[in-house]
Amino acid sequence: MTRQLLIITTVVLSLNASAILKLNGAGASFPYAIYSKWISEYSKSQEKVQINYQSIGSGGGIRQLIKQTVDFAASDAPMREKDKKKAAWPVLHVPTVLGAVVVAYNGKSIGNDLNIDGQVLADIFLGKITKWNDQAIKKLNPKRNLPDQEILVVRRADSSGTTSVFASYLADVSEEWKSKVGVGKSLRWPTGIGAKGNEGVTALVKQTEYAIGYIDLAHAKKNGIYTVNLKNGAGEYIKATVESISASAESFKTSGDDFTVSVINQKTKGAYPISAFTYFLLPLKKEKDQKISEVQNFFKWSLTKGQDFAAPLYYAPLPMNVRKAVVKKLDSL
Amino acid sequence: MKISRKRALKNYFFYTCLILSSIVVIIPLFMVFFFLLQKGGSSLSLDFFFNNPKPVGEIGGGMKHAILGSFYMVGLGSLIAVPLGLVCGVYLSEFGKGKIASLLRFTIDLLTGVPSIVVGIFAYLIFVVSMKSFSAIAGAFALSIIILPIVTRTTEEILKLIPKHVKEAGLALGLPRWKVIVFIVVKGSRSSLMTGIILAISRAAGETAPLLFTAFGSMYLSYSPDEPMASLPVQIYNYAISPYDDWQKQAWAGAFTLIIIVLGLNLFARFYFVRKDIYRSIKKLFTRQTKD
Amino acid sequence: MTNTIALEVKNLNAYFGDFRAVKDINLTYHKNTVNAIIGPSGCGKSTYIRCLNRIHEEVEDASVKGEVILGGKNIYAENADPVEVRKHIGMVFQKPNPFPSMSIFDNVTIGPKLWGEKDRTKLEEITENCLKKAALWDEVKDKLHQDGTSLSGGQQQRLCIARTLAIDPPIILMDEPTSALDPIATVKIEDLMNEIKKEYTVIVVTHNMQQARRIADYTSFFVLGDLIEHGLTSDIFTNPKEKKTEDYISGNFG
Amino acid sequence: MKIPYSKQDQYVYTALRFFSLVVVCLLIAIIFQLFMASKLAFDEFGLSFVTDDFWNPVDDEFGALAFIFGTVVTSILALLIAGPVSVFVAIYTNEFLPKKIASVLGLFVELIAAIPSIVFGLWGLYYLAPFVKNFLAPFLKKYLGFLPFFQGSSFGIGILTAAIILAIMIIPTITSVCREVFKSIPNLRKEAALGLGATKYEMVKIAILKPSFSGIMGALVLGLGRALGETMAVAMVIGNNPVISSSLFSAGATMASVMANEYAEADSELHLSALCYVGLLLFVVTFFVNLMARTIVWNNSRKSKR
Repeated sequence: MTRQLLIITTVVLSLNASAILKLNGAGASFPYAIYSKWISEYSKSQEKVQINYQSIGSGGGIRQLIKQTVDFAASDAPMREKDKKKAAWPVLHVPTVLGAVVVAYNGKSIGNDLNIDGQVLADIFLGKITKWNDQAIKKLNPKRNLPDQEILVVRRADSSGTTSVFASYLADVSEEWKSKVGVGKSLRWPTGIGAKGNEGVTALVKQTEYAIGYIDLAHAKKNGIYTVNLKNGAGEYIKATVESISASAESFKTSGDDFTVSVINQKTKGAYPISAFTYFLLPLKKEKDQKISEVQNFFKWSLTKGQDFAAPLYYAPLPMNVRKAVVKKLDSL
Repeated sequence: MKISRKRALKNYFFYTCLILSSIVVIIPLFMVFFFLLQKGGSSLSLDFFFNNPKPVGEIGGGMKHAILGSFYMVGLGSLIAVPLGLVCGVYLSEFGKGKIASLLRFTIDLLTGVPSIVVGIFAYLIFVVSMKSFSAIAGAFALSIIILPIVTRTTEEILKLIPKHVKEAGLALGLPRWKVIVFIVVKGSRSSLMTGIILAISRAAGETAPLLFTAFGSMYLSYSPDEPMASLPVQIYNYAISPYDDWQKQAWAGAFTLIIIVLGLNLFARFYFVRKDIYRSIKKLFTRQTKD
Repeated sequence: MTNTIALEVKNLNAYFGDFRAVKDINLTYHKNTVNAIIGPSGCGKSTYIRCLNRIHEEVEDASVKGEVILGGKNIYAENADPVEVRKHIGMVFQKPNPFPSMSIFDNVTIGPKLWGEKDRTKLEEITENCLKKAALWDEVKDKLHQDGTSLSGGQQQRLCIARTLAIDPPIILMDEPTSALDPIATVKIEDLMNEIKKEYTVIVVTHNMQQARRIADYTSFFVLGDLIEHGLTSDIFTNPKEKKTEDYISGNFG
Repeated sequence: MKIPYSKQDQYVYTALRFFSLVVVCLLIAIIFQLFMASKLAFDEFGLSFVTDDFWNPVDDEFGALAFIFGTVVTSILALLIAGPVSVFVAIYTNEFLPKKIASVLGLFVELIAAIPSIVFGLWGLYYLAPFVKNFLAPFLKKYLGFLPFFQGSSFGIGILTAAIILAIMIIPTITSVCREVFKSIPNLRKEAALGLGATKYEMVKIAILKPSFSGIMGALVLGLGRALGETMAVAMVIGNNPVISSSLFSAGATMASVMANEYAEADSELHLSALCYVGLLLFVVTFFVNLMARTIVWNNSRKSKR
């Protein structure tokens, strides 16, 4: 009885709220924190608009966009050609922030900021380098006293954009990785154990001595975990920071409307090599409705004012050149 | 008669097993409790229950929308599943022979093993794709599929325990079968049946996977059944896997809240039955005194 | 005696699947009498008495052939409603079986309540009346709202009798009502049967020959589903016509 | 107009059958949807999907054997742990503890059911996994290391840890149902057994466990159902490596966990379809496991009848 009353009252209540325009978006979980921050800040100035973003995964977001159950989507990786064809409208990829994959490890006797290059990293994850005192690692860190211990590789078990970015970096630097494992959100791993989510990998690396894994920047910073300095295209060993990640997109050039160009392993000075854009996906409907224009307004805001909120949450803001190009494109619609 | 050593030993061993098992079962619960309080206790405040969420870095965010959303969808889901589950349980225990009954029993067995994510996918295909919108109804429907088999199964097991001669005694009073079942068999085991129902509801209340693709989750308070709605488990999930301290604290506080809500529900159900009896006897006493 | 017929049994057969458990019984019961059914274990006594209010057919695979005439109507006629029949022929079972999680009051009144009696005072009247008739009132009048199962075995059985009396059936069947009880409780139930026969007709299955002798006006003797002998109790016990009856009564049989 | 009583019963019976059929149709609808969704993978791999233990989303090559193995092993192991413990707890609370303490203990056990599986998963990752790595695994290795199940090194997460988490999660279900079953046994019988000079243990064996065998089995099947379908908690602690290994310390993967891990992000049609195929197979596995349980009950009840 009370339950029925509750439902009746709630239905009545909900009728009053319909004057507000409600927008739904779904997709990648990596940028969930910054997006919800943006939405909250944006809605302070726009009281008539309610934006709801849920992190159900990039693949899930793309599927929702195709099934038209959401107004916009978000994805860590660009849509595949097949998926683009299935969508009812052309889809514009709007880069929002940059993310990076950080290689984290555990080992007091090793110390922080170990130098690693792409080839060595690939060999560790291929299971070819199995000990911390392997010659290849020693060569990059001649002053360090490396322990004679097995390396435990920890990797993501769930499908994830993080894995995809990491694998594309390894495929870029190692032919063997490219042919043996390949690139994808979930892989057939030659070695290691799988943990679920960045959280899972972080926990496992923290708990297990001599483990190595890859996680996002925020988890690495928040957990005070050891991270490697990775060799970039310019030959420098770079620590992952918000600045070094942003730097990787500085030399970015758009090819027309397409913002889905890789920024992995750039030759720019000071650029961290495993960085990638994360995107909003905007359906370009022919007849513009109010919803779409509100979504566009929100996107524009996030690319201008919104960028200032990124760094405190360990997301790398877009460099100026990218921001300008994207806003120009959005204005032209 | 003196008990042989072997028998006495066996008996001691048995006692030890009993006590050990009980301790072993309770330990994880307390560890989880401790874990939740340690990590989330500091963010349990009035704000937590009366505010909607705030983004990382702003204090005072809460889970009001998720708590209410969970109540809403679990309530709606059990509104569908509990009566249906009771009916099916009654059918299995009272008319448990025949093709349809064995088909149903088989169905229920399979349904208990359906992973919650499959339930979510199913509800997604049925409701969300056809309505082109995530909705609380879809979430409630998915939860009802979780609740249904547990209620049915426990109802069947519990009603089977009512001895046959009790049912016959009911029939011998010249009551039609359905009245015997409803007013004697089911009513007589209502407090046991409650155990099953609560068990089912508590499980549904903690499920994330069926809600992710159906109710979707929301950052706002919503009451309309055809819109996305927040729920505690989804909110807990999103926050628990984030790297930010204040969100993680909120997640643990949320999980703690969820357990306390279920505890409250459980206590309420038990208390309700007890109180009713007390109330009746007091009333009875009173009326008799005035009559005399 | 101005006895009129309460119940008439004609060619009654009861089956479990193909097995014939009760064979061609013909009997007549008179109003306001206590009728005992005795016989060795497994002789079909219980099955027989369960046929009289159509409870037998609730068992899986069970079936009945023949006629039982109640008030001029065959209860096994095609248009007869077993529920209606049971309203007129009450039954008390071997094991005391108060309904679970129900107070004493609810146990007694459940029948009338479900038959549509809603008036609280009337229900209270019925409770008091029936519990008095069942000689239980003085023991439970202060705890009517306690659980029925909290009573002792003998009290529980009397509660079950009161429950049956509450729907006021002219005929009451009892299937070994005292077999699970101690001697004192047994005596109470026996006295009770004597008391209620003023208003009801009682048919009772008993394992205990002395009990039949003490309480019954008429006695029937069953062996393996056959009715061997039926007559006044005094005749059966002092002057049996059949050899088998005599053997059984003198303890040489069964 | 009054409906005759025999008709009333008939109507009710028909209604019950109708609702039962609704539930049956629900299951059919679920299976049908899953089947349609997995058709692509079914056409591609056929039945060899069941016998291959090769899972490579990059090249769109899929086989589910390792997941089937993981699911069956973790569930059965969980049942082996949780079954006896739950029965013991049910007996202890019902027969030995004073009523008040018993109801508190019972309440605690039921509360375990309310803990969301993600919390269990993270707790398992932070607390249980280190415990297994540092204490349980070395202990088992020391005393039972000659068995193939306890060889190799443990990293904390793996099949054993997953089974323990599952066991904890299904204990409340089994315990609560067992308690209800035991409650229904009349005191008379227990007293009769004690009166014969039986020890408490023998009383429990004769008067409680034997007569409630089918009820206990029912409880176990219910628990098993949950173990088979659990996703999130298992995914956090099992190591998610689709390999078949005899050691319980090694990482594994279950059918439900692979769905939870990959469904949200899967973007190739075939990958999605293969995941749904796994879901469909889970039905088959559940079916066989239940069939096994039912056969045991059936055999036992036949034996006891004799």
